[in-house]
Amino acid sequence: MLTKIPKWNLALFVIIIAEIIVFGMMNPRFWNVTILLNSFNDFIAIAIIGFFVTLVVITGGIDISGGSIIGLTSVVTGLLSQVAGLNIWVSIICAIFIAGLCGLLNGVLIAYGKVQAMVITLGGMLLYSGIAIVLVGMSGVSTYEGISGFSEGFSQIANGEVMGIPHAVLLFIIMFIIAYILLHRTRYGRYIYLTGINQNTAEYSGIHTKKIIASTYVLSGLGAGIAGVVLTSYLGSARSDYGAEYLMPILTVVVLGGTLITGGKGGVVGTALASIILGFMQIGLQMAGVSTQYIGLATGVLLIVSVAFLGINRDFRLNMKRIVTQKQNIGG
Amino acid sequence: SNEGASGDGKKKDDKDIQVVFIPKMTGNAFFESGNDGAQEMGKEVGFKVKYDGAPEGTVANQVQIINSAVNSGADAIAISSVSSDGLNQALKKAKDAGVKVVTWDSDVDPKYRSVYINQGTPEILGKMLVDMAAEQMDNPNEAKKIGWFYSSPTVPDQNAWVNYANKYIKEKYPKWELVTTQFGDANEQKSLQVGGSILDSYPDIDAIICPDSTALPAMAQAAENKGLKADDVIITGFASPNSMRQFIENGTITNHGLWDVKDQGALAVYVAYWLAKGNELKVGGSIDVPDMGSVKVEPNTIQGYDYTADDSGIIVLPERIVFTKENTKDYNF
Amino acid sequence: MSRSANLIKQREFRTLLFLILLFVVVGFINSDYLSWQNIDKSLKSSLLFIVLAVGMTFVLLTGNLDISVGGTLGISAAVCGTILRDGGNIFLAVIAAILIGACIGLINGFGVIKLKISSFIMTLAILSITRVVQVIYTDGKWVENIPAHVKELSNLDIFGINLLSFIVIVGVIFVQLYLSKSSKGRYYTAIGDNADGAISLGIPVNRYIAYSFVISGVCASLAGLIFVSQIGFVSTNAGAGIELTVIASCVLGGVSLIGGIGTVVGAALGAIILTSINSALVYMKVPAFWNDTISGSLLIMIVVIDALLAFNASKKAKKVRLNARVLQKEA
Amino acid sequence: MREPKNLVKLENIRKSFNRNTVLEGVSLELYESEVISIIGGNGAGKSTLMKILTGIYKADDGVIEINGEKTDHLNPFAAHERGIYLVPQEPLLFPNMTVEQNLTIGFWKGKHEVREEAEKLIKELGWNLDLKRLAATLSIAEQQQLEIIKGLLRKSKVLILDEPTSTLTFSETKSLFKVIEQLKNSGVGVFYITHRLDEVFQISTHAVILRDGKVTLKGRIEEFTKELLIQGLLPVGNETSYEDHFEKRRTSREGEEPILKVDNIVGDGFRNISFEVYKGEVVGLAGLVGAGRTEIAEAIYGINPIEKGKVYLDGRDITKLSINETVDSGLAYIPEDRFLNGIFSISSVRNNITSQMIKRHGIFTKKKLEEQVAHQYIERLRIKVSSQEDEIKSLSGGNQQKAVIARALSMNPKLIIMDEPTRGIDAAARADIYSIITELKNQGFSVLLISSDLEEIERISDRIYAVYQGTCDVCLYLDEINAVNVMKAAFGTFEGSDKAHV
Ligand SMILES: Nc1ncnc2c1ncn2[C@@H]1O[C@H](COP(=O)(O)OP(=O)(O)OP(=O)(O)O)[C@@H](O)[C@H]1O
Ligand SMILES: Nc1ncnc2c1ncn2[C@@H]1O[C@H](COP(=O)(O)OP(=O)(O)OP(=O)(O)O)[C@@H](O)[C@H]1O
Ligand SMILES: [Mg+2]
Ligand SMILES: [Mg+2]
Repeated sequence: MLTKIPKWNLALFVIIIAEIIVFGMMNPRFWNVTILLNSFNDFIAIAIIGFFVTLVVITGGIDISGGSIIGLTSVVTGLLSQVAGLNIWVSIICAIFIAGLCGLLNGVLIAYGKVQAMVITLGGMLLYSGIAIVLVGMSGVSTYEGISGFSEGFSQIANGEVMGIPHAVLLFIIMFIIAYILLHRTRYGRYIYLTGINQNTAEYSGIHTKKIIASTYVLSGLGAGIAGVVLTSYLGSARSDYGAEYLMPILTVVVLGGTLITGGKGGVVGTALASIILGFMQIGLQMAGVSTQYIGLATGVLLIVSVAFLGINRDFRLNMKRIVTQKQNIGG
Repeated sequence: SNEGASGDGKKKDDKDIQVVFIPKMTGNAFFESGNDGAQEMGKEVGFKVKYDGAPEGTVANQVQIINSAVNSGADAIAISSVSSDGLNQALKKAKDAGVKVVTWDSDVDPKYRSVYINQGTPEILGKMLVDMAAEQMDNPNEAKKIGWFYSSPTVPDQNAWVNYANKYIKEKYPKWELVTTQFGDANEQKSLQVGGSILDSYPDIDAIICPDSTALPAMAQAAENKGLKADDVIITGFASPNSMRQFIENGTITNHGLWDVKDQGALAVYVAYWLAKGNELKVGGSIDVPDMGSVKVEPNTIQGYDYTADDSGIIVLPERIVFTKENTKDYNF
Repeated sequence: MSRSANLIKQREFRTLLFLILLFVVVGFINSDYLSWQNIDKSLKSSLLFIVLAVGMTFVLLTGNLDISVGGTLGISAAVCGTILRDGGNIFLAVIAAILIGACIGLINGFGVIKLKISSFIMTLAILSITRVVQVIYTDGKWVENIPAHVKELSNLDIFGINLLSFIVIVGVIFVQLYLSKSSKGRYYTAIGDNADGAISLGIPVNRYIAYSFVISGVCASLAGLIFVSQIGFVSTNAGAGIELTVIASCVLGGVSLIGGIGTVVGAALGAIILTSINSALVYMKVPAFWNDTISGSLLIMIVVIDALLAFNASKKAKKVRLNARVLQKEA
Repeated sequence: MREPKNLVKLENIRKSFNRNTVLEGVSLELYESEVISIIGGNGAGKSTLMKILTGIYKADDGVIEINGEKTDHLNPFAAHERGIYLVPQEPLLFPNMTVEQNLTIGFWKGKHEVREEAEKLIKELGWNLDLKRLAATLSIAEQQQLEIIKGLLRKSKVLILDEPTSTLTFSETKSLFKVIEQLKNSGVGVFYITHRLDEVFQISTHAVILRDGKVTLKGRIEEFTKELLIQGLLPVGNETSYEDHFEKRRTSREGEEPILKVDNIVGDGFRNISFEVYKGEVVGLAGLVGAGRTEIAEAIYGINPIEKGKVYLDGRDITKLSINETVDSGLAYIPEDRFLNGIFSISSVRNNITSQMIKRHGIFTKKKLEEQVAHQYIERLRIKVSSQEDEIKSLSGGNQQKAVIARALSMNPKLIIMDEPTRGIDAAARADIYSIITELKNQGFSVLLISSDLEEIERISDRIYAVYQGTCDVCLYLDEINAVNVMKAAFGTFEGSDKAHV
């Protein structure tokens, strides 16, 4: 059974266990299950977007606009429900739909316009957060105060519990399962891989690669929309600058999860594990007394050490030998 | 009670009390100075102050830091909030867990904190910004062109000051014309560039007010690059004296303001510590603070809130400082 | 001139065209924008990004990515700032900057070449590490009160243009000549174009990848020095998020993220466009809360139009070439 | 007369990749003015051996002597300095550089000098290669030509040609051989790798057979016959199965509906193309490099647009269909450029084989079924893998090609267009593919074969259309098919018959 789990995921899993042990020894409160489960709230947005950005990255693209789409979704939800007076659930659906449209714009321009994804989504990042600000500005609500006054029901989306398990954990699991099935169990998922490995061959095989590529951005946009709603519910008010800081963490969980940044390889299991690792590391170090601004050091070291030493690349031992013995390298 | 805070039921030694001091963001001179004051206070009195903030000042980051503070068993937190309502849930959980909550610099809904260490209400600060500019003018009652330049349209406090200041201008100086409002995103390079562009595209502007600690020095630098002096264009705003001394000394600007943020930080952590020790807060009462004497707890109404619970009040810093050539050397933060 | 050299030229030419278009359109709304003074100033504001983009281009050409430039810039600005503030010599600062950049570049290169970590992950990790190192080094404090003579350096003029701008322009031209004319300079492009091909031709691939990271690091830390001189104070967040702008500048100027295509002149032009948008928005006097929306749409429009133009051009060229082969029969 | 100088001496070379042992002690010597043909099945380790000689791979064990000097730490640069140059099997060009830049990079000679020499050489070879074109726009054959020119320009003392002619047609090959002959006479030593056994006899002085990581046969060319070579290549105890049992047929097609009917189509690179393929028929498209055969095939398949004219598959108009729909209506295509358009390099062999058939089986992927299908084709086509999970790029070229063929077969198409299906494939695999084609034919499937191998197209086509400069006016019927006619037709000088009497 164990042999079937890809090695890298196993390594990630071991890191999580190690984290729980080490951080617990530094501050035994870390072993409090409630605290651990509740901490999901603090990285769920990163994880949800990460799941779908994984699909994007596997097609060989990248999406950095997710953070901005969070803000836009939040603002739209707030404006529709609090200002326009729409039913909150309708507002949520509209907001997520708009998030999907943002993804569609990214996707169409990237797949059909053949523009480098990084730049389009960078432009998208500016554009969507800009639109969020403009929307707030034009609706007469002050841009800086946030829109609050949401109903209890809305607040329950992120803050509720089922049998002691926070909604955030359930949501994490549900979104993970959706992404997992899409990517690993369906034909669509297979096409995502094939497109990422060789778009030409995929095209010659009769796969509509452009549609596949564009659709992954739509999914990533929808994911960001859901994350935006969850975050808005969690924080209790709608603001246009939510999610702005998630840019690097999202990419970090994707690549730490073992997805090849050049496309074609990877999976959402790794992304899920990596987001838990980063989330636990954050609270673990904080609870151990480390100031948040120093945590980047640990993240950086973890990235390098894990990727270099635990084996995303199989030739690790070979590399070590090379380094130690300083033998002549290919082309070196 | 502080039982919940320490979690293990035993009463803590005073010197084991931990206050988490949370800035809006790290890496900003203003908050770093507040932290200096807070750390000094912690050392002097003998309690632990943990400085904990993220480089990006966002709601989610602050919520996460509050959660961790609560989870790790801190006794009190003193926070400068980035959002007036986004922290409510997290602070409520903190209060429920018995963690004392003090805000400083930027407040939250008074329901969710005990004391707000206030540097001045938006009215006071907005007025102060306008007055610092007006006092440099020969006849402020004439038509003048002014502009705002600060970090972004989404930060609450700066926008609140500017909002009030605009109202104040309408009443007091109705002839002034607001020609532009620009944002520097707390990014030095962009601030410098946008600052320069303001000077170029509004050559006849009379005053640019920058209530942001990145925008103000950048604006002054842009003016200096153009060779403009305080007589050519008035530049003022809020920033720490260390970052502006040069510009006052070389005549690029005449004055700028701030409050003693070191005192504010010190006061915030002390009050937090004082509450965590188990002291009862009474609105209208006062607290003895080492080196600062007795400070009075005012009701929330002075900031315009309706919430008037007994255990929720505001401490207003006694003074705000206008820095000029004469006094800037006396401060170091 | 060969046809493809012309094609590549066209790429930079298009970027230049977009730049000119930007100035003309904004100049239409506010004629001050077209003044020589403003052009000089736009160039000056872009220097930081130009220098960063030049370094980044080397890395991109080899098919790698350097996310760590913002961190390098920050550390170098902090260290140089402290040196200069404490009365240190400007040359000392330059040497410090070069050393810092080279060091970080070497670390990046080591990770990519020896540890075989993808450059994206490696430099991302180094970015978060350098950021913390900077906080530790400065103890979270800003570096302030940079002596006036240092700040004046960035305002000196020569032949009517800013001295630093002049140096950077000359530098960019030299680098461009090195990359396109010298036999070794082409290696960077070759590596990104086809690494296996480069290996089998005997090009020392690893060494040149390491060079590219060192060059990028040195450029970033020199940019840090420019930062100190131009801005006059250094926060611990100096250069935060700058890496994306730099990469976007390069792409805007025609550098491919996959490697093998691009020139530093293009990247520099891209950098000028991206920075000029900021001041253009002020000149256009639109309410500032529109800024992100406008710059986002502009960026998207430029790259999409450019991609469409390029795509159509190559399609046409292919059509012409294929049809030229077809036997012409009298009807 | 002096002793011929020893150029290269390989002794007891061993090499394995991970656990896959490729070379188990190979020894080989090359002297001045020798052309040694190295022959061996796909995956025998020919390319690996040559890459070791040029320092691209490092041998695990063994001695390399160059010009009598023992060399350790060989790398490509050192190899070049010592006068060894490898023209690789898969072109390794810089796609974003021009042809000229591709020639000059990493070359010590000046630009102008290189350009002059290149122009001279191209003229001498009679090839048509524009120095100013971007390498990315070259067809696979043109890329190979460029690689060869690159190698010839180096004036190296040891030239290694790894399947240089796999995409070249007879005429290009002929001119190449002339140049090799000249090189040989001037003292250059050549290693020549090929799967076209006829070529071995045309140019080599010696032949070497590599099998199971060892040299099994070695000697002067005069000592060999074609049968001997084949014998030497075959796996032990399997001698009979590769006999030529190719059976052509000419059935009367009067009144029968063609499977594929191409009606006067016009597109980029070709004009007024008309032909038919009937049920159970193998139709060849012959032509020179650049004649436009690939363009025609890609237009039929739906990759490139057709400006005018119609294509019917089994009576159904497929002119404007997308690739996906074309595939659904029963057409399969095996692309010419395997690396660019044929394989998913970092995916498993299984996923490569099943990438098309999965769409027939619902939204969810069915692992069991895929395993079964992959297994079936791996057996049937004798694809050499250690497991279905192997990344396809770790397979030898021939086995990759078989996996691509398996993908096409998995769709049960009515017609397969095969563009250079046996390119780079060894004799055994080639025979396998021929027998697959026979089988398909017998089952009533049809094949449109595009091949640059004169012998191949001549041997297995029931009918041949000749494409000349984007036009197709000549059809050779069964009794007209012979090497001379095919060649004439390809050059546009065949006068015998025309399509009027179909
Ligand atoms: N880089 C590599 N990594 C792992 N295995 C490899 C690598 N290169 C070659 N091999 C394996 O080595 C064996 C020999 O490959 P090689 O390319 O030398 O064969 P070849 O004789 O040239 O075959 P062909 O005629 O198909 O070109 C094959 O089994 C192949 O799978
Ligand atoms: N500009 C281009 N960009 C990319 N691929 C191109 C371009 N031009 C041609 N090709 C590809 O090159 C191939 C054309 O090959 P070539 O010119 O040799 O014609 P051909 O007649 O098919 O050759 P052969 O007769 O050897 O098959 C096609 O696969 C075509 O898609
Ligand atoms: Mg081979
Ligand atoms: Mg072809």
